[in-house]
Amino acid sequence: MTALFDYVLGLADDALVSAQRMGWWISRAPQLEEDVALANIGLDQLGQARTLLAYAGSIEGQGRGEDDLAYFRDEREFRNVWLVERAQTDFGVAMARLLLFATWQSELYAALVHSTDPTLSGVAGKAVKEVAYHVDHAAHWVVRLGDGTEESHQRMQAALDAEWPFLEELFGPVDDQLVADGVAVDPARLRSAVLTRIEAVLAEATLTVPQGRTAVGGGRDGRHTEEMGFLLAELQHLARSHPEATW
Amino acid sequence: MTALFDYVLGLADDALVSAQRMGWWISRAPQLEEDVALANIGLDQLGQARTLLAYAGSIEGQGRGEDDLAYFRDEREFRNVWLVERAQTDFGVAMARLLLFATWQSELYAALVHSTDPTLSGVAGKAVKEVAYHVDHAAHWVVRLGDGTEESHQRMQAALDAEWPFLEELFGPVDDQLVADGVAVDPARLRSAVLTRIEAVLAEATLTVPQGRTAVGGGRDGRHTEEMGFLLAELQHLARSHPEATW
Amino acid sequence: DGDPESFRELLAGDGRVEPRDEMPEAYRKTLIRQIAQHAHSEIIGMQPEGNWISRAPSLRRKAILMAKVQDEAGHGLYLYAAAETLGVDRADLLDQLHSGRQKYSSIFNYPTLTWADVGAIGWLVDGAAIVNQVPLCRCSYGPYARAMIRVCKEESFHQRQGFEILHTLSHGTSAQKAMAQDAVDRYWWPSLMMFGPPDDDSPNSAQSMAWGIKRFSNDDLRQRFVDMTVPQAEALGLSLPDPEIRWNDERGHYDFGTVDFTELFEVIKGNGPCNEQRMSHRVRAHEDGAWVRDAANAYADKQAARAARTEVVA
Amino acid sequence: DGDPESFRELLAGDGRVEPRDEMPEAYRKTLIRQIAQHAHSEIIGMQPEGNWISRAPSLRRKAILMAKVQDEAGHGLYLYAAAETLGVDRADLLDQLHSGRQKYSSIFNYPTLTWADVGAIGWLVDGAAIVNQVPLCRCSYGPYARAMIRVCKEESFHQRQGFEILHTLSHGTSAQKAMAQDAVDRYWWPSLMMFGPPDDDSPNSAQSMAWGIKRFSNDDLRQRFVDMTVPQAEALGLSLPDPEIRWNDERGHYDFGTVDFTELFEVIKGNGPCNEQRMSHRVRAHEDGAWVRDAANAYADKQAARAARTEVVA
Repeated sequence: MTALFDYVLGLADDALVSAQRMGWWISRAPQLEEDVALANIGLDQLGQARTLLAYAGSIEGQGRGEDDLAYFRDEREFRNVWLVERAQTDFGVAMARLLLFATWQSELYAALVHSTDPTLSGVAGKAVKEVAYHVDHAAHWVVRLGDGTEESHQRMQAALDAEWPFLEELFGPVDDQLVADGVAVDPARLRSAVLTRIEAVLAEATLTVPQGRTAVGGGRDGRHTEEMGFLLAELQHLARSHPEATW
Repeated sequence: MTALFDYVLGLADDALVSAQRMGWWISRAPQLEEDVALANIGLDQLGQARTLLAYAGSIEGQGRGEDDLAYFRDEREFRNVWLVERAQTDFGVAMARLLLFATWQSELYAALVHSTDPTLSGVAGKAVKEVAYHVDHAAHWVVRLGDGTEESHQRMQAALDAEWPFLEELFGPVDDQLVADGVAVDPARLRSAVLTRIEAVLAEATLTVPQGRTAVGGGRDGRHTEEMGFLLAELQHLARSHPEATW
Repeated sequence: DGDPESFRELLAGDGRVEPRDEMPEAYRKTLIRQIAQHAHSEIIGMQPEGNWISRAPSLRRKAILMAKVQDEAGHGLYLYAAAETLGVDRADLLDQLHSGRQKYSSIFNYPTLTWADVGAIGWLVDGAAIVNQVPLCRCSYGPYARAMIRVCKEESFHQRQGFEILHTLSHGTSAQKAMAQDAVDRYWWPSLMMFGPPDDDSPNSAQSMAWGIKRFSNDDLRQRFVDMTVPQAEALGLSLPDPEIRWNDERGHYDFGTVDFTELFEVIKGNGPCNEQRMSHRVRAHEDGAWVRDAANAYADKQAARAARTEVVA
Repeated sequence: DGDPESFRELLAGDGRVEPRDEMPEAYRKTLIRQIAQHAHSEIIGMQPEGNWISRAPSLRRKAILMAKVQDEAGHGLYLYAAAETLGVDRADLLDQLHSGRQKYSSIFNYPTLTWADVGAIGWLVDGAAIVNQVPLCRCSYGPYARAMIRVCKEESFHQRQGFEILHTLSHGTSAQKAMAQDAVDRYWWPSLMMFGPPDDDSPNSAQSMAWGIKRFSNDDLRQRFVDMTVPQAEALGLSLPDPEIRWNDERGHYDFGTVDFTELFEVIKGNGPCNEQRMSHRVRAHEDGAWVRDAANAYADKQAARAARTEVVA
């Protein structure tokens, strides 16, 4: 029960926080088609987040809805991974991050379609199609930037090197019983498929698979980077300023 | 009464918002001495803000203290000028801004020492000494950057050009009756003294006095730049997240 | 005049001019300028609302707002495509925006200070845009008219969303209602200015009307907007900041106060609250994206070269 | 050994070595490394607390926090000045920090996740620092000892402020109390690691003790810290995350659990939660400030040249 709540919240918060960061690009993308595309991706993620948060609230059974969970939880209660929470800076970084995240989500949701939990299975069935587009979009750009100009190749490699340490956290353990019950997917099981797909993209992009350090992580336990608090301040300030209001 | 509340709040918010932006520099200054100096200036401003906010609260007479006014007012109720509210970016900009702001504050507080309002007169008596140091410090750097290297000269001139449009708002009108009663100082009366002092610094710095556009302003009526909302989100988020708490 | 016969016949028969049809150079230039300005307005218009995406007060509102700003990018795409049928290209039009040679609607030089401003922009600004744009769906230039049909459909959706935001606020807490009223107070007059200067001060209108680009005068459209909006304000329970608004039975229209166009001219000159911010945000996005566009072009060239090589070998 | 006679006499008499006194090269190098690392820790240590300046929950706390982080910059200044008496200069030491050749205390590679972390850092981290540093006030090298006297005075002030933050939280709402407990849970073990590896794994300690730089062993200091802190935790009404803590009447000390130093070694190797962030923040500030420092130098040169010219003319 609490394990399921935590599990669902982790998936929800990944999607919510990623959507929040994706929204930054709207009006800042390298070309207009990309403003449209990144808004689309953000909207898909936000939609996933809303369904999952509502489901988490119903698991908890204390009457909290999607907005209660998004706007009135404190930082230590958020369960998302570090990969998605850091500020947007550069388009290459955004595409590297999206490639890692969406490829992982793609394998995860493909497996979760078979979850014994019908809500999760339903969410996964819808998300798996959305996420396939996200992977394609990220791969499209990673290839173009990797195999574009000399400058773009260097920037894309640097972006990939910067994001790679955050990949491992996605494969961190979840509750054993949930996995045993066929409710959740053991993320470790996704590793090789995720890496194979990403490495194929990187090969086409003439990029080198990064080696080296792994970020500490801890998002699933509510231990975030120092950027998370600022993200939440922005996300929540208005709602918290009018706690009695509906919108 | 309301006019006095608004007047005091304007002075308080200028100082509070400037202190909030100044705090950003701590750990980011060009040299360690400057981390210390900018923290000092921010602390002086924060001290001015606290006294003035407490006074505004007592004028209002509804039991609001400095923290109620700082943390639980919405953007449209803040009365500070645009000069102080925009994000910090570059050290030259910071020094240009401080030169304009502190020189104005210096003339203002020198005049307010003679206010018929004993609290304002008292605040001014203390602030006038603090602000003299702020002016000196800003002038010190504006001269060094203006008359330093080719690059620093260009950057300092660009910074000055960028901040100059925001100077005029400082001379905007305040309540006539407060001025007539000798409580408030008519800011327009300060213009020539402020400009004379600033221009002397710019001459020594081999910088050109900017000409041209004036920013629209409107901060005294609670019409701010779009950066203000993000500043308040950061400033207020924690306090608003725990409305029952004392700290 | 010396307009081509085929062009005069098309206009006379209320037909559509298509890209390959003959057309006077002045007609083409006027259209390019107008469509470009319209496209630029869509993309600059992403900023004031985009400013609230990260802070929208519920996830539902956040999703609606993201979708709305996305639609504006989409409108920009349709409109640049329509302009391109006239023999210009998007990159050149953007350069003209960035260098200040082409304009965008002055309404986007006002800041969004509160969440209610998102509602006010939807209700008033999109409302005014629709009144301006519905006649353009019958514009004499086919690609522009067809783009406007798509744009107008989405805009009317946005206008209803804006109305709904304000309705919720005006029926919410007292702070929410005050927020809504404040936003309407600030956006009302700038919205009226969106119809342009008064007719007797609008030198190009007559030619545009003769060409079937413009169908109604600025003042007629402004009146139509006021007539449409006053009852909606009543439905919202919000007042409009003009004490002279009252129904005139004789005219069959609402009377309203005199618009102070000196403010509009100041904003057009570059002295609005956000002109500098909007332009620098836009130019920065464009410059920051240059390496990405360059890479995409380089990749396309490589791919083309690879394809050519394969053909030669095959 | 071959240490100068005067130096040996000074140490034997518990005197102070001053900059112009003869001293062994190894002594000088050890001091430089230690003082520099200490100075670097002060300036990197500005970041985790500086992270909360803009968000401090009351203006009083904001002022206290700004003053505290300012003090850290000041400590950095004293300590770089002390190092400079040994014939190095600050710019070189900073270069060594920025290139990773010199270290700073690993405790600053942990993030401040909540406001309570500011309290925990004051109480535990500054508390541990004081235990480490009080003996340094009697260090054999005079300038270092004198710098430490000033530092320790301010640190004990900071430690009380941290205690007071946590005390207010632990007597506040349940959310505040949970926030305080969580911070203590996260900072307790890293604070114990601040005393360095266990004595039997601390190769340089013996030499430093012989030289009068170090007065007590790592484990002795760690024990002193635990003995001081356990009763304070009780006063706060907060628990420490170590079930093995209990008073040992026989030893006259608190027993406590085994510190897992593998974590410390990972953090030292660069794999802590914030190593990369701290260094890149610091390097960025330094690089962004280069034009300012260059300008100040250029101006000083010009002024000197002007002064020289005036003298020649006079």
